[in-house]
Amino acid sequence: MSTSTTPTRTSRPDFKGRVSGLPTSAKIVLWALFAVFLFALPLLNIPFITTADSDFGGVLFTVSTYVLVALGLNIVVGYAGLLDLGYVGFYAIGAYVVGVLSSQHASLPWLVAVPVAIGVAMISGVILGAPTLRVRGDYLAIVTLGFGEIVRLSLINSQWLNGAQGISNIPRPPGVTLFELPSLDWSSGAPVVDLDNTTTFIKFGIGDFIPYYWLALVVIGLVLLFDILVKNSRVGRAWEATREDEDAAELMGVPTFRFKLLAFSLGAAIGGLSGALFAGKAGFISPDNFILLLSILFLAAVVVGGAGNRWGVIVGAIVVGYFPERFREFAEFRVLVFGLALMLLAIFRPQGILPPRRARRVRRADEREEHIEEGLPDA
Amino acid sequence: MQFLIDNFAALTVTGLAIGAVYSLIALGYTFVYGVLRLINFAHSEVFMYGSFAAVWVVMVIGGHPGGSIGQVIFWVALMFVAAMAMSGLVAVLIERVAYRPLRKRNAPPLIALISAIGASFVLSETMGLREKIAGWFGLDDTLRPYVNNSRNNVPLPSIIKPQGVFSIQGYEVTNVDIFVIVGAIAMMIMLDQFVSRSRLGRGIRAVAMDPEAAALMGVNRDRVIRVTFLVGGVMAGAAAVFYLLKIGSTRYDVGFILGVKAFTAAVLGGIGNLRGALLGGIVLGLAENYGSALVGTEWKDVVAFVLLVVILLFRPTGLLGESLGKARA
Amino acid sequence: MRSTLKLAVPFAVAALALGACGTKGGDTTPAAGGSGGAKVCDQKIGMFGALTGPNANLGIYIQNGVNLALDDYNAKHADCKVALANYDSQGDPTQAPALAKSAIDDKKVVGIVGPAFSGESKAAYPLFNEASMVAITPSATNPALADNGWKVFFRALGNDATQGPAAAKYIKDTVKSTKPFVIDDASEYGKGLADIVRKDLGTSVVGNDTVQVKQTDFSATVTKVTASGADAVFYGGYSPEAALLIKQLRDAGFKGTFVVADGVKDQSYIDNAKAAAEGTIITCPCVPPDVAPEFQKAYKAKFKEDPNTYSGEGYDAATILLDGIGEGKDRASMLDYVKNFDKKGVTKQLKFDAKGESADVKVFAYKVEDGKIVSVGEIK
Amino acid sequence: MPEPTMKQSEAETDSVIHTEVDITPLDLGGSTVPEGEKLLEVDDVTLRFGGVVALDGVSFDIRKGEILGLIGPNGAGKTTCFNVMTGVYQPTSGGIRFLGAALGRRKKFAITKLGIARTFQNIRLFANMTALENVMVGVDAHHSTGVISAMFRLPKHRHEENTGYRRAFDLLRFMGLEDKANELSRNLAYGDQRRLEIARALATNPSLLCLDEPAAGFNPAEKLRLMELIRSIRDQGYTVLLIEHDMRLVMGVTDRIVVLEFGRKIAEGAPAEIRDNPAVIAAYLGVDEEDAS
Repeated sequence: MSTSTTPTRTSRPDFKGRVSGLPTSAKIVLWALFAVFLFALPLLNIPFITTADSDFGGVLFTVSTYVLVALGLNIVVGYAGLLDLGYVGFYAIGAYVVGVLSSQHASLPWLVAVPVAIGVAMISGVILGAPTLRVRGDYLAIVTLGFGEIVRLSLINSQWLNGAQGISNIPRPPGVTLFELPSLDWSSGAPVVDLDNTTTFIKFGIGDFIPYYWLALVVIGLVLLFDILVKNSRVGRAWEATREDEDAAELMGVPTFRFKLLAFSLGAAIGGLSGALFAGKAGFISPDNFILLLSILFLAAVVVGGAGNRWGVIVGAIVVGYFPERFREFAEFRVLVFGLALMLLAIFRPQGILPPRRARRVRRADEREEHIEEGLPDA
Repeated sequence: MQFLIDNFAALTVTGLAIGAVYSLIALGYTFVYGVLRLINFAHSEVFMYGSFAAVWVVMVIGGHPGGSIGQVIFWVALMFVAAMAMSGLVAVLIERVAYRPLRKRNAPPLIALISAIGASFVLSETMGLREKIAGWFGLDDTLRPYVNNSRNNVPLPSIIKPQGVFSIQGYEVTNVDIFVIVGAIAMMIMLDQFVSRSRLGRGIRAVAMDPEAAALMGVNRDRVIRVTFLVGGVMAGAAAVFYLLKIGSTRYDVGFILGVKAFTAAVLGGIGNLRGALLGGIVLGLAENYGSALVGTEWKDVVAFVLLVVILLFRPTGLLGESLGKARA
Repeated sequence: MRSTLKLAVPFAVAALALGACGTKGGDTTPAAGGSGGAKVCDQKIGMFGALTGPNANLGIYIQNGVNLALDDYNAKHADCKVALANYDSQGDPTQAPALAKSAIDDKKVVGIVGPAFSGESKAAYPLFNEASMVAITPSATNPALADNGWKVFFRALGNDATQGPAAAKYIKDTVKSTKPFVIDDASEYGKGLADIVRKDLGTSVVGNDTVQVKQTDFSATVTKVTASGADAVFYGGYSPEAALLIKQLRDAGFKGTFVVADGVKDQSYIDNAKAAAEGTIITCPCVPPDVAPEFQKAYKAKFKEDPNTYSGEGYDAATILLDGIGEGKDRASMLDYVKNFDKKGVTKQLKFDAKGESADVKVFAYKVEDGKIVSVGEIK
Repeated sequence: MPEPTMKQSEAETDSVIHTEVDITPLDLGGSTVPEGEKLLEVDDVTLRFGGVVALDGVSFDIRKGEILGLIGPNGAGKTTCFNVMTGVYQPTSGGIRFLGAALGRRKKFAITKLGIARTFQNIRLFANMTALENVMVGVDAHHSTGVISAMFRLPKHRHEENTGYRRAFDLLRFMGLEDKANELSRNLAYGDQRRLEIARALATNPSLLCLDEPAAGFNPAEKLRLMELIRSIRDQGYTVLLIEHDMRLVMGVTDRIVVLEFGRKIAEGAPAEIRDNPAVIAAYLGVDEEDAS
């Protein structure tokens, strides 16, 4: 992971300044601590953060699928500037490929089905993108929306995919039973280590979602790394130039169509990966898992957080995935409150919670410049 | 295929009727898009509110089956007034609350979409929770017939009994079919005239063509935008009445699917183009029916979207191309 | 380096605090109380289903029934009331597992009414099964649910495999249809049921069609029906679409009999279809309401409307669990109690067979007459 | 919210242009044309939009190493001619040969790779990218790093990034923009944006650099500096095609001039010849006296 990024970005600037001034080794330690904290989160059961009405481990898994999906969609919407309202289609394809290959029509292990799912999602991204990425942005929105619906309706109406009944008995990811980890119990007001409520490291069972959350965290880490590496290269620059001014980019030698298609299919692949992960955890998938509203929530996650900024997008995904679960007491007013929140956010924070961090980019570029100047013989 | 040929008339007439409704809703999308380059995601709720206004007004005045011709005309006229007023109001409200603050802050277009999605959720959930909300004010018992089963279908008291007027190919074309098709098309023609002839209409076209030039020429942009939303809303209100007469009931979430269809129709015809919306809606309505006949009703929506993709491939700006500005009388 | 120290301090403090606060559990005897001992109060039953969101209707009807049962129980046991824990899945199988886990983790929850839909049932039952938590579904009718070997699975109503053949039999023998047309809504419930009807009706079926849930314009389907010259239509699906479908069928001049199943048996069907609903035949594996008029009356008094689809089943399922609690059963002993339960409920004799299906399911035919659903007798 | 855009435009610093920095075209092993020979041939190009004839049988050559001025009154078809050369429009008839090969129906980016780069009359930088990144996009035209090599940081990626950033930085220094390398381009002063556009175009390593009214909006002093800059670009080994409104600038810097009017070529020759050409004087007198002075 990038050592130039601090885990505590929302804190006071002086703190931020202090952190960024730390030597690299200390930053690595901080990062490691933060990672440990993330992994331990479902075991800590911190009051207030922990969801009361729904299992916290399960909620954290859901949130992490949102994060994963948002990272993928961010490549499409945030980097390449393509408005995709049908992203759930790729998510569904990923899940169903796993379902078909591991349960419905074959019995491959989950781990074997996942790469196939990513591949199929990616190919379907190319197939959808190749004809439609030539049309203008707003048209793309409705075409992708249609794609999402086509996928869902095909799932419902296709007997080969078992229609509305969905696919059951999808195998779980392979695990090894190593040791038990206890969780904390705060019911007395102070944390007490609860040895009754333990999680097996790492057994992907039925009744415990925490290992799935860990798996999702690892996958998110890998996707983030991929994101950072690719964004910070010719590919990332080409996406950004295309988003800023497609014609000018083309006239500067950027094959814009090719790069848009690349963004679209990479996004699709990550969507497929998230779907595959979801299928492995749920064990049962049906068209009800892939409703159109989900596409809109995914998009909301990206835009709410700040399209184009991967950290912002993660925050957005947490907002969209976590808050409705945390505030279940709003019960039937949940959607209403969520809608209000979206409107307020749009009005008062139009660039998203964390807008793309130009400042950070400038600093990084400064470092690079120093590097170049040092290397110059006649500077 | 044989089925399609044998029942061509029936499929065509019913397809035209639903297509006309799509067209009227599509106008709202097209109008707002033409002027603001923005997908007004909340427009579907404008339609939904209009449909409820129409149902409620008939309930209030006690419309019932078997009224005299004069009564029926009165009821339907009231429905139009109520629905158009309500939809127009909601549309202007959306503009005021969800869009204008963003415009003032120069927010990126994507965020306007988020605001619109938020507004859409708020509007439809408010309707879906009207029993609870009325309860806060202690009005739930007073308003019982209007708030009962908030999440359920709400029927329009049947005021027109469909009767065959003439028949083609064995299909009895009913009075309702004719009213919906002719009425919707008449509305579109009136609107077309309004946009091309009236001063306000010219203002709309000017802003659509070139906002800056229009501002220089003394067109009040905010006013034009408000009128744009209002007109789109009024048309959605009319669509709601036609829809109710044809389908017979509404629901708090009825807007979503219809909105998606109408937006598809707008893009199909060429978004920003008034006549494109008319053509797009009708093509979509017919295609759905013919497609259902050919490949099965369950693939109806798939047919609609595949058609959209195919048309965009060959005509990237829709059937009639875009631009509200260029729409000539 | 100093700043590093400053940052490290809070972590260290946190670690110390954790270390100092002690442990609990970990010994061999489970913490939760055993059966038969002192009476345990503030127990809960869970209500698992869509209470908000697009599918909330059914869930709320069930919840109303459950609430009514709770009221009855708490009135009789004012000293030791039972509370309701809602698990609002929004009908979404994605949310179901975490909610199920949460119900399991709440040691006070003794049993569950639900899950309401077949999809969420498939997602939630494996967890309930592993935790030996009894879950009585008042509404999921997919026959295959009982074949998963879940020992905690109970169904408070007949499944589609009992209702489907009865519906087909009624169409053949009583309606005497020679040209039936079968439509489904592609949902798990509607399609499953319609497929059974199709199979039983065999070659006499003149046409098939599939619509979608939330569809409102059925013109293509109507054309298919009228063109086929069908004398009866069976629709597998729920009431919102059924009401619109029959209205549009009648508008287009369809004169035959409209046969539907329990998913349509509610007042909103009649409210929406109005005159078009007249004469509709509704099959239902449920005892006619005249059997339990008090339930009807109490429901109307509390919720200001007639009992709706599965309200009675919700009431019955909750009553079974509450009776168990009344007899001092906890989560572990509830399973046997439900297995051996045999009492008369508001919808039927409440008794389960080895697979957890309602034993002795009778399918009744109902007819819409003058805006009322009236029983026209059992289908035998 | 966009960050404040007026940050610098008011106090525009006199940035020093380092024309001594070596930015000579890279040898990418393509076909080369000897000095003074035809680099690009516009051969009888006609372009019609519906009924309007935008270009009518225009022919001229650009020779390697020269600065060619393309002038004409407003609406004469200068920018249209540019657009045909860079693949934005396809000519209705006639064709363009570059480095001895017909451009045909090549895509825009392919033409750029072939060696024609341009700037825009109305500045079209990538507003939310830094100056350095803007130039990097141009440099990337000849790079081939894809997802795989970026993902695994393969030697190809590392090599291209290192040499690319070095060249991009050289170009910025050449233009006197090195202090602003990490400013977002939308925050740059107007003159800096103009120069950044030229740097970005040069970054694509063009055999032919097309400048579309680069002096628009400049004061006389700035125009003078721009003339120097264009000359030194040529001296570094580039061929330049210059569209300009300001006659003095064009006369001062170009080697040859082509004059268009109403989509037709009305004159061609050395600046001195053009100055005295009655047709040109008539065209300019009729339209825009000041510029013709």
